[in-house]
Amino acid sequence: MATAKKPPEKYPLDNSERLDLYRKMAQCRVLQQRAYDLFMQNLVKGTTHLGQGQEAIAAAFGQAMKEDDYTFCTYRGHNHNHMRGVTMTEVLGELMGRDIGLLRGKGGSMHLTKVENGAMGSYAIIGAHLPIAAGAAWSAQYRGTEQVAVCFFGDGTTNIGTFHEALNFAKIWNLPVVYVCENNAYMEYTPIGDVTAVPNPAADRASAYGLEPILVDGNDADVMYQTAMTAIEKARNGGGPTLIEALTYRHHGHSRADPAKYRPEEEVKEWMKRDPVVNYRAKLLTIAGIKEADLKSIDDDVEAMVNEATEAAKNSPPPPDEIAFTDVWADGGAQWRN
Amino acid sequence: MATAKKPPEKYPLDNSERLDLYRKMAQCRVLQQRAYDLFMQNLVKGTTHLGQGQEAIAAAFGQAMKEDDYTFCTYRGHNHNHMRGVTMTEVLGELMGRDIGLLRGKGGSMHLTKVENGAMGSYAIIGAHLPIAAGAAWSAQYRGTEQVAVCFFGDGTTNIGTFHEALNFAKIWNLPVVYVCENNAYMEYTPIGDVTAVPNPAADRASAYGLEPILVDGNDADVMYQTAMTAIEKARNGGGPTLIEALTYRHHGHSRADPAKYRPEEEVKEWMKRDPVVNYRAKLLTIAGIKEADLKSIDDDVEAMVNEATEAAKNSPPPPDEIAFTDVWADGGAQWRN
Amino acid sequence: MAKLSYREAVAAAMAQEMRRDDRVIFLGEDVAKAGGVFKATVGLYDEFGPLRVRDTPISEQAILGAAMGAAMTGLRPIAEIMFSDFFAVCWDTVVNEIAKARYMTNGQVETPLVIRSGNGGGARFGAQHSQSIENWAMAVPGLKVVAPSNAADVKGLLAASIRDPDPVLFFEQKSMYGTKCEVPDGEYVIPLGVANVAVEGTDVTIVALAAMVPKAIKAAEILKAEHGLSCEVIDLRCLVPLDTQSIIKSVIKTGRLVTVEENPRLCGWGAEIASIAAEELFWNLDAPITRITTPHIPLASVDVLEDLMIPSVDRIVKTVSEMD
Amino acid sequence: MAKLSYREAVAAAMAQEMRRDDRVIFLGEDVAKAGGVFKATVGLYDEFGPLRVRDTPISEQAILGAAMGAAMTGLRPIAEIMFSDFFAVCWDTVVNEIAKARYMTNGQVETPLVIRSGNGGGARFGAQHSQSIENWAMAVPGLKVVAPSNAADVKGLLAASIRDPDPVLFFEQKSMYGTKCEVPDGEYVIPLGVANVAVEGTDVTIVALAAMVPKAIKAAEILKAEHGLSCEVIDLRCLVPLDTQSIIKSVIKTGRLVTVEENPRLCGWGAEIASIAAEELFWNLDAPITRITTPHIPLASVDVLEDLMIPSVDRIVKTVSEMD
Ligand SMILES: Cc1ncc(C[n+]2csc(CCOP(=O)(O)OP(=O)(O)O)c2C)c(N)n1
Ligand SMILES: Cc1ncc(C[n+]2csc(CCOP(=O)(O)OP(=O)(O)O)c2C)c(N)n1
Ligand SMILES: [Mg+2]
Ligand SMILES: [Mg+2]
Repeated sequence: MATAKKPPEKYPLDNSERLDLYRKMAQCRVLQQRAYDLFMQNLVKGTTHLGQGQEAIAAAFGQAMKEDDYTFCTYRGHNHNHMRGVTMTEVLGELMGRDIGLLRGKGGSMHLTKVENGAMGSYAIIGAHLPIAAGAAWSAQYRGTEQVAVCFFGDGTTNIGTFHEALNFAKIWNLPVVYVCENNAYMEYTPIGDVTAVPNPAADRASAYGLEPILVDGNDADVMYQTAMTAIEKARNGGGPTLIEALTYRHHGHSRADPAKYRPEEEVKEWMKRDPVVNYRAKLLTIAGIKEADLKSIDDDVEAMVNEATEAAKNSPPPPDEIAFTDVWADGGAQWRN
Repeated sequence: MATAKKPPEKYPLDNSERLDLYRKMAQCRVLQQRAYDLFMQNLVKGTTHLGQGQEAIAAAFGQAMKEDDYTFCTYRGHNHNHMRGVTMTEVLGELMGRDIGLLRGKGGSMHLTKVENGAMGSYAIIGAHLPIAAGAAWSAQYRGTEQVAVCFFGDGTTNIGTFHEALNFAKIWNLPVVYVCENNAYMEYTPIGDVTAVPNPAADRASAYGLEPILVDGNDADVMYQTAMTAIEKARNGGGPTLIEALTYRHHGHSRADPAKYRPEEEVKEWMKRDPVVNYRAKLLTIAGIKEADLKSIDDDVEAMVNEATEAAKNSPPPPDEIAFTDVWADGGAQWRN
Repeated sequence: MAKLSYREAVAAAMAQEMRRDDRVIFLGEDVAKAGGVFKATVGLYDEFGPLRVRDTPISEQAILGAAMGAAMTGLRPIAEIMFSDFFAVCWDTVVNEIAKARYMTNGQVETPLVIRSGNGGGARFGAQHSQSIENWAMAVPGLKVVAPSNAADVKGLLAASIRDPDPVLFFEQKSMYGTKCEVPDGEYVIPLGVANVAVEGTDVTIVALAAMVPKAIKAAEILKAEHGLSCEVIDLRCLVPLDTQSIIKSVIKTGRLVTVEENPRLCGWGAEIASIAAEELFWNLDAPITRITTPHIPLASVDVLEDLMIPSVDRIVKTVSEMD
Repeated sequence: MAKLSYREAVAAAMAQEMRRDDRVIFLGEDVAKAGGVFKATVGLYDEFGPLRVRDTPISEQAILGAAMGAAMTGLRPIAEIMFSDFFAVCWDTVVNEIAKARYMTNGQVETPLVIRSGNGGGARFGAQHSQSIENWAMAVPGLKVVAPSNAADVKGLLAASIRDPDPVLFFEQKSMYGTKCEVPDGEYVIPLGVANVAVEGTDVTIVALAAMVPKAIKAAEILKAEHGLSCEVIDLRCLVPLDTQSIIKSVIKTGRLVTVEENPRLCGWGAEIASIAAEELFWNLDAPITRITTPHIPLASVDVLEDLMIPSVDRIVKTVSEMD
């Protein structure tokens, strides 16, 4: 059984980088909180899967990745997309089914994608994107571009077949891909421990793919940044794949209005104390040269951003009918016959 | 990386049991050799996947299993079926597409099955039967019968998703199932080492399912018998699943007339020296109380058996047309409409 | 009779069968303690306990493999595949194993099992959680295929499916879980393969399934009121076994056939029925056979677009009223 | 022109395209060093080397996932799924990911890739290695579906498939790998979606695909000689895009339509074509539309039974000669 370890601080951050990392987390937090509020106001069509509590992982990778790297994530991927430059307006617009939405409503909350930014898709079938990320890494390797693919998924995903196939594949071809298991302790409503043969669903399986077990505190932004940089640099330099298990917790239910009653109160309380955004904020205040005013100004910016995005999304009309029938094929159309 | 170990001799065999084990292997050998010869004579329809070289595994498990235990195997399953009481005539008849065949030609070489003997099917989609065997074990557990399911598969099968799903499943439900990976060093034509992230595709992954790594010499019938008994007794007594990797080699090509030219000559030579049938025969001759005549008489019996089966199969007509249209449904018919 | 919702009828049928037959066991993701993500199996874990109602990992191939292994060895498992879209991750177990085992083994292997699954669109879940795939199932020899259109049928057809000795894919309509109707109390079983003539009529036969049935009924009312057309609406209930005789009888009377299906157009079940009619009812037809389907396009997520794609009452009315 | 076998034409088309475009890469089980289990890719590893022609583990989901990831990021992968039956183990990647990615992302994600696969029966391999599943593919929006009937078409259509910006499922007929015909030398590309009128005729239109085409042609000869019937045989070549116009044109001329398909009956591609004709050609038809299919049964292994199931020349002759 693996135990969580701190990686060495090989990639030190200066104060402005630290503030940037905080800003990223703060952005994720307000974006997700706003998505929740809009859902409760019945302004979101369909479903949402939110990432409050898991911001440190998305933000640290966002900070560590280069512009042309690839992100692959799940339905719980708003933060990961936002960290690659998808705007709050594009996210909220998509959730609300407006024309301004990232996919003009065609994909919805679970499928945010912005290829020009390297946000290569949000996948809603558990495990499906793990081999696809390997494929993007293979392509980078073949093209000799030094791009790295980062693939996020949950603890529950480690029990499906594609996890196994993808990890083996990535290792034998020495692909530049980083697999990040965000272990938030639950699949939908079932505790991961009830359905998994090992205590740490990813770390305890790394050796089955000839990989080092890596188990880290996913709620510590600095730890996550060091972990991300180490894995990404390794991949970029031809060192092959890494599998990371980051321990974290989702603050809310699995999706939509799920009240998450299946979780013991004590457990929730314990984890709320480990809020990654609150704690990183507090930590920064103990660092020479960072003042409350700096953080406050970030908080204010971020609040303004989300308000503006909400307004923009609300003011956008629904998409026009005709786009229902476009873009099945590369020619832009949907014709299957003459 | 695991290394092959000898299990302790907890289940000693007396001479008559040893002769029986030898007889079983000899039966498998001549049955498979005959299947090959008939194929070369163009008397086999379709394909064959033979098990020469891998007899010790099938025979030892055949000896260790109880009558109502379940066997699940692959297209390379003639030996495993025969060891559960499927007759040579039934096997050869099926290969030759005769009415006397085990499935009257409806299944063919890859699908031998005899439910009343606990031979629960031969599966031709790689990995598909691993979860099914878990299901049979679950059923035995639920019904409280002490039956054990034994599931055979190849090294190449360890890289497909169902391997992963089944092993995890078996462990978390503590199922009475024994998974036996017959590592014969190749998938079809590709060496397993070329496509696998760990040197021992099953043993090096056992820990990913909370299981002990077990790597044994699959060409040593005594070792295999001890290994089989240990795992089966454990399962029968509520100790849960076992994953065994048995090192072996197929003497011929993957299927049909494959000349197996992709294998280095040296490697083939080395392994032919480790012929499980020849070596066990030689070993028995060193044991007090076993004489060449005993073995010769077995060899003669077995030869007579296969000759008789060949004749019976040859004399059987093809199946009647009407059975093409039966047994899609439980009512015996094939009607999908009124 | 009590009013039950479609989701309550699922649990009622399962409980009814689990009480009478302890070979019936149930497994799936989040189905036990949580009662299922659609809350269709609430109460079963409490009544039947952890040995008969089991939560699984996210391992669809293991779920269905385990169900098959259990069915082969004397049990009568029910497995849940949460959304029918996820059949794609375990399709091999369904089509190559479960559907073929009996035939390939010359009748030896039994696979009496039911796979329940949430099917269809309308919930704005996007293209990977909204598909209607009943046509995938119909295309595979060896599977029975059931898709009820109301809570009473859910109870009766699910009970029959559990009792059936063959494997049944049981499609529950996600968008209908909340709909209610009178459901018979006590033991209630509807034989598989018997269509229901939901509305009798003389001018046009409308064949529909699942969520398309209430839409066809509504359309029939409008067609009567606004166009003076008398429509006969047939609720197929099952695609396999297919009650071809009910369709034939109706078309002989009306001379006109329209199918309304939610699956995407190409090779949908409507094509199969149209081809049967085109072969066997050619001389009875007074007009071309018309299929109303979701277009051959993945489903969009947003309401305004999804509603354009899935057949609507309006589309049925317009199509039927404009027939030759 | 040289005589090439169907399997040689596969390698020829791949080599042709790999020479002109180094974005084209190829992966699959035993495809590189061994040249494929059907020996259809012999020589590619030697010519294009281990970076472009790669052996994989038995991991179909990883194979297709990798192909998709590569296609999304600028390459033009070709993946092999050895037997089409194995699509069932990786169907999710095909139908939920590859087919839907472009639509769901409002046109952003590109998936220009080809999946080659051995399809169909006749080799006595039994129910899990003999299926014709072209209808499964046709039923999924977002996939192009190609199935050539001869070596020349293999070369031209595979080249076109590799160049196509959309995902193509390319079904190679296992039983035809050894068949030979004249194949144009040099660069040769046949546009997708154009059917081939293999035999011209005036009395009956016979629509066929892949292995059914030579059987239909042979049947047409017999029907002409023995029954004085003039059959038009249309080789569809592609199910998507579907050359509906060629069918329409022919049926307007002949007034009679027969489809011959190897996939099992229910929801086969013949049903789709029958339903198109029943809707659009109703007034042109002089007789019921007839479908000749493999029955809705898993395939038996032994020759005598398999031959009863897959449509034969005799069955086509008998069916057509007995039409109204
Ligand atoms: C193949 C498949 N099975 C089931 C589901 C339904 N499902 C959606 S999210 C989820 C739980 C996933 O858990 P985990 O991987 O831990 O990710 P988390 O939601 O916790 O981020 C399940 C079972 C699915 N989308 N795909
Ligand atoms: C899902 C699937 N993929 C590929 C194949 C084709 N195939 C048949 S046998 C085989 C090799 C299997 O290797 P291994 O598991 O080592 O078993 P062995 O044949 O050596 O006994 C392959 C790739 C298949 N039957 N099923
Ligand atoms: Mg989780
Ligand atoms: Mg092997």
